[in-house]
Amino acid sequence: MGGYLRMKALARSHPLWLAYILHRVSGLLLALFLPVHFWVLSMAITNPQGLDTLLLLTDSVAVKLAEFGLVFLLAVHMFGGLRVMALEWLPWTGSQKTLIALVSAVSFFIATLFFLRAV
Amino acid sequence: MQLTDIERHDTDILILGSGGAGLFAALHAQQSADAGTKITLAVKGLIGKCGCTRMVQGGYNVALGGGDTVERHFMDTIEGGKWLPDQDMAWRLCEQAVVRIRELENEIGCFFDRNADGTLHQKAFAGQTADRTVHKGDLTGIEIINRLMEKVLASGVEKMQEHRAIGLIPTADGSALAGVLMIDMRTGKFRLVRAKAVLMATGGGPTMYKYHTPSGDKTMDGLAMALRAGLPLRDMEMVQFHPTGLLAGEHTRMTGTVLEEGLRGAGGQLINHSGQRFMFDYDDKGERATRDVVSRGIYAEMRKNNNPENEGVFISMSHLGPDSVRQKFKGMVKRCADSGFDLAGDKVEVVPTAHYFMGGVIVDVNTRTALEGLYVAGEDAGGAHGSNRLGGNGVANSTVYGGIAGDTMAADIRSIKSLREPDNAILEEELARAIHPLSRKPQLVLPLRKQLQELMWDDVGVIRTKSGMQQGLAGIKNVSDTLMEIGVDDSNLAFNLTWHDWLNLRSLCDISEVVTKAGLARENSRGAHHRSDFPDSGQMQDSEFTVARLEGDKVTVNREPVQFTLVRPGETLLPADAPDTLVATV
Amino acid sequence: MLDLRLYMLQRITALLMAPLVLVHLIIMIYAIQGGLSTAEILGRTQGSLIWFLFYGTFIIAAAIHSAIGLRTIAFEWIGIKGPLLTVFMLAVGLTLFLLGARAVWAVTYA
Amino acid sequence: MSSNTIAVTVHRGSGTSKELRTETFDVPAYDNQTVLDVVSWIQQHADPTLSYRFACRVGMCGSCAMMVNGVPRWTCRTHISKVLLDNTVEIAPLRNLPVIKDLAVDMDPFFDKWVAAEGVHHTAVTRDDPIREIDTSGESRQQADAGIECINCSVCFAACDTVAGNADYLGPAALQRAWTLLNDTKDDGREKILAAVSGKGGCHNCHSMGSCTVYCPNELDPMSAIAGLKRETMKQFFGGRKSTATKQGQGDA
Ligand SMILES: Cc1cc2nc3c(=O)[nH]c(=O)nc-3n(C[C@H](O)[C@H](O)[C@H](O)COP(=O)(O)OP(=O)(O)OC[C@H]3O[C@@H](n4cnc5c(N)ncnc54)[C@H](O)[C@@H]3O)c2cc1C
Ligand code: HEM
Ligand code: SF4
Ligand code: F3S
Ligand code: FES
Repeated sequence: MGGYLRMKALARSHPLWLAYILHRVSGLLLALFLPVHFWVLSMAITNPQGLDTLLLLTDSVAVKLAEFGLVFLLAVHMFGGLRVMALEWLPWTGSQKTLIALVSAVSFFIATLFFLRAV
Repeated sequence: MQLTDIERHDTDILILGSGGAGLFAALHAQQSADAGTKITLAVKGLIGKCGCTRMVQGGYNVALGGGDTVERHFMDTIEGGKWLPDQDMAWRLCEQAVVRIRELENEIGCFFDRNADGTLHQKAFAGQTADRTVHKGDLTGIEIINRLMEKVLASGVEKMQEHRAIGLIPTADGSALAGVLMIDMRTGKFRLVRAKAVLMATGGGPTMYKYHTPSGDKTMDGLAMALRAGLPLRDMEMVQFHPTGLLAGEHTRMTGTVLEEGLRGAGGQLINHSGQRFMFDYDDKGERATRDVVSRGIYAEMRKNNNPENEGVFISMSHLGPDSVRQKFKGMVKRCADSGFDLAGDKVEVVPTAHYFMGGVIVDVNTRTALEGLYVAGEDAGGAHGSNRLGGNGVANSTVYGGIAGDTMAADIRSIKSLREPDNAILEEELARAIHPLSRKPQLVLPLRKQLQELMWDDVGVIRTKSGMQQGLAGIKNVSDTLMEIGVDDSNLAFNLTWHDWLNLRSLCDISEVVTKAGLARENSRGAHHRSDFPDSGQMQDSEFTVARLEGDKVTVNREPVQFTLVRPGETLLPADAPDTLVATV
Repeated sequence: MLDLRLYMLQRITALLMAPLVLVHLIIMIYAIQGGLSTAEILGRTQGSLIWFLFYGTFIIAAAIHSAIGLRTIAFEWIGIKGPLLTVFMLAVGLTLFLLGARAVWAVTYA
Repeated sequence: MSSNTIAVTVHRGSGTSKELRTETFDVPAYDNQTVLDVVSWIQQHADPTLSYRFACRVGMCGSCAMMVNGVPRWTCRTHISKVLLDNTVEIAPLRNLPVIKDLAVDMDPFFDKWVAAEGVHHTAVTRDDPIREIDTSGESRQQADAGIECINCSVCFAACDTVAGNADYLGPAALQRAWTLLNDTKDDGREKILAAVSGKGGCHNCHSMGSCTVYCPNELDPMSAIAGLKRETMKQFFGGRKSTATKQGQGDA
């Protein structure tokens, strides 16, 4: 089975596939996380104190990570999505592969910047 | 295994093979036949993905004006074939090619190379007096077959893929063909397909030689079946060798595959093991001489060199500048690189390699044979090329006659009211023949195939002699007899390639014998057939072609005079003031 | 399983969200410098039509966009198909929309 | 090569039976050996019942593709030294297609999709018409030329995860063929093609993961072709370029 996994890994280790999986996973996590985020916000009406305690908690590293993970995911996913649309809609010629890889690298970089600044 | 184990299947028109001939037949049959006619395409591999039409590189010969005429194409074909072609067939080939190319371009959608002004680009293969060869880069066959294949796949023709035809089954009175016995290779089961008309387009394929170019599925099955059905076969000694096949050792299937003609045309040099360029010793044109001449030059050079370690000769391109070679012959360079050779910068070892089979079933210009209900087209049919096929006439031949076969069958079956009953005795014989190895002790088949290929190459190859061929005949018999003792593991007959290897070798042995006997019968040297004991070509006016058939269980070969129905040796169909060639000399 | 219409819908909503997300991100980073509090958030957003429209548009777009996205994933990775897939997509979209709408209402007009 | 045998692990069995298994063979190493040669050696010398498929043996027919160490490849054109890992190699049937037996797959679904994508020339004229002049310098001809040499080997189809997860998806090769035809000035099927590639298995399912382009042994670029289809269908969606009348001019003469 180890061999099989190694085989699978080999077949997919190229930048475009990694960009795809990153986009998909970030999208998926966003979709899972966003409801939580909404729920937290809506506490503003139902239970303001609750929200405050929760927001206080944002000082604790774990929650902070989670909240900022959202920011991070959003950034990654957004740039990834813009990348996909650029790739599909602008008629790339020639060395597009490198270009696209570059774009994803830059978008990842920006996303990380956001993240670092946030933390 | 008994008769009752054979599944039955009925159709109206059955086509065997999906090369240029088979696919065109399927399309034309569908266009010409009455609505509701059932058409079935049975093929040894996958539709459109086997056979040699797909492997066509150089292109498609057709006279499309600009000075070139059907007459000129025809004269080149007759002269290339050294006056042996059946002239009516050759004429029809040249004439219909014009229609077929428009069909390929307009209806099938082929994407051929163009000139700057948008017209079709045509080039000249060796042996032609006009720029006549239409092409798509050097992958013409892929383009033609892919487009045809799409059409056929979308057409609703019944598909029987990986179905191997193993026997033509006539009616009990022998007056007509009733159906074809096949093996469904995927399951290993037998299937008898009855049809009102059957086209055999299984594409010959001289793969009984140590070095050969055709695809692996081609093993002379069709001609072996026709022989057993008692049909006369003509020009069976005529095996075309391509001068430059890749020599990569006996452990790789790459060995024998073609390094393209254009390499020599562009100035590639042939060099022997002592580092000498030798082709000018054999011909003024050096490496640019025609296929048969260069093949013989290389073969002779190989014979001189007795070291078995250094078998072939080398083709060297590097003096033309590796980068320019890399650019001009991108596909070839890449192909060589994939198998570990540097064509652009280094020399690559080559040998002549069996390429095309001019011989085949005797047919009329409408592809009908002596057996009612059986039609033959493409490389399986003899006559159009005589002793030598011009580069570019092969695919023209298969597509032209495939189409004609489709139309003819569609017309002929109108008067046939019902399917014919097969002769059970012959059915039983053919079945027994196919299952023969299954009840014997399994042994390796490969060494025996190698043995046949080795002896055909040595004794019935590029240069032949009487004693050599007689020795060959004995060798073939030996291989053939041994084969009957060799068994195949029958634990699982589904997709059992070893069983099919056995059957392949069976067909190859049968046809090798015919090739050799026809070679013995022709006591002169014409085109592809060269005898060092009879180097003379003989008088053209007295040209004869060989006719082989099975009588009882003996192969006999007769000779028949060529009918010069359209033009006699020494004459031409071209106007008196026509130039010898329209090809600009470089 | 994605046809032209769903594809376009997903892209259009994506394009719509992109500037919104950017603005939101910038504000969040700016805002969190001093830590978050309910008052701070509400102070900014309460009673603002602009923010209502801003976040309102976002949650509608996000609901549509991610419903289509999750539909694709559910199909390709879990193998849900046919009517069930449509139900799944609509359910995801509706849930996201309701949760989102509640949140937007909470921070603007509630 | 350090030792003179190669350990070749082959995936065996047929799609229907539950007896899928792997077997390992020691195959002698030779110079100039392709993956197809290794597979052939096993069938010819070690296990006569091993099933696989090939025809042309030179990268023209596209019937010999298999998974080699998890990567789809033409086995006839892959030198074994390129894929050996510590003198071992693992060979499996091509992904995303039903297995007939051992290394031979049923390619029908691939071709059914080819046809479903309208990957068939749409005829405007007949054999009785003259051959049209075609401007080869034009943009659309170049676009069509880029994908014309596809040999339908299904390597891209096997590489694509979308094909794996989405049974309806037409896949890279079929869509690339549709794009080629859309750009072919001779083709008269614009409406049909756009309809076919906009349907539920159409080009919009592609996630641009690019494995098709990365693994195509012919160095073709189905990913970009599919992007082209997305653009054209989008134009149509916005009612922009209205079908017909766009392709004249170049062909007729
Ligand atoms: C490498 C190469 C390059 C060539 N280049 C050129 C060129 O540039 N120009 C040119 O004009 N010609 C060229 N030729 C020759 C040309 O390919 C042939 O003349 C022509 O294509 C033969 O067509 P066909 O339809 O008769 O046979 P094929 O295309 O060979 O098709 C035969 C079909 O029959 C099937 N078959 C075989 N046995 C059976 C069976 N028992 N049961 C069922 N089906 C069976 C095969 O699987 C295959 O589908 C070339 C040939 C080769 C090998
Ligand atoms: C901010 C701007 C956004 C952009 C530009 C964007 C862009 C995209 C694009 C182009 C796709 C299609 C990818 C593909 O088909 O391969 C996509 C998929 C997806 N998006 Fe977004 N998106 C954004 C925001 C969001 C948000 C906020 C969510 C979650 C709530 C989300 C969830 C998803 C999901 C789940 C997918 C499916 C992933 C897949 O199919 O691989 N996206 N996005
Ligand atoms: S695009 Fe490339 S990988 Fe895909 S089928 Fe065509 S040749 Fe094969
Ligand atoms: S790998 Fe598949 S997802 Fe698209 S870019 Fe190629 S078809
Ligand atoms: S055998 Fe034809 S492509 Fe490999």
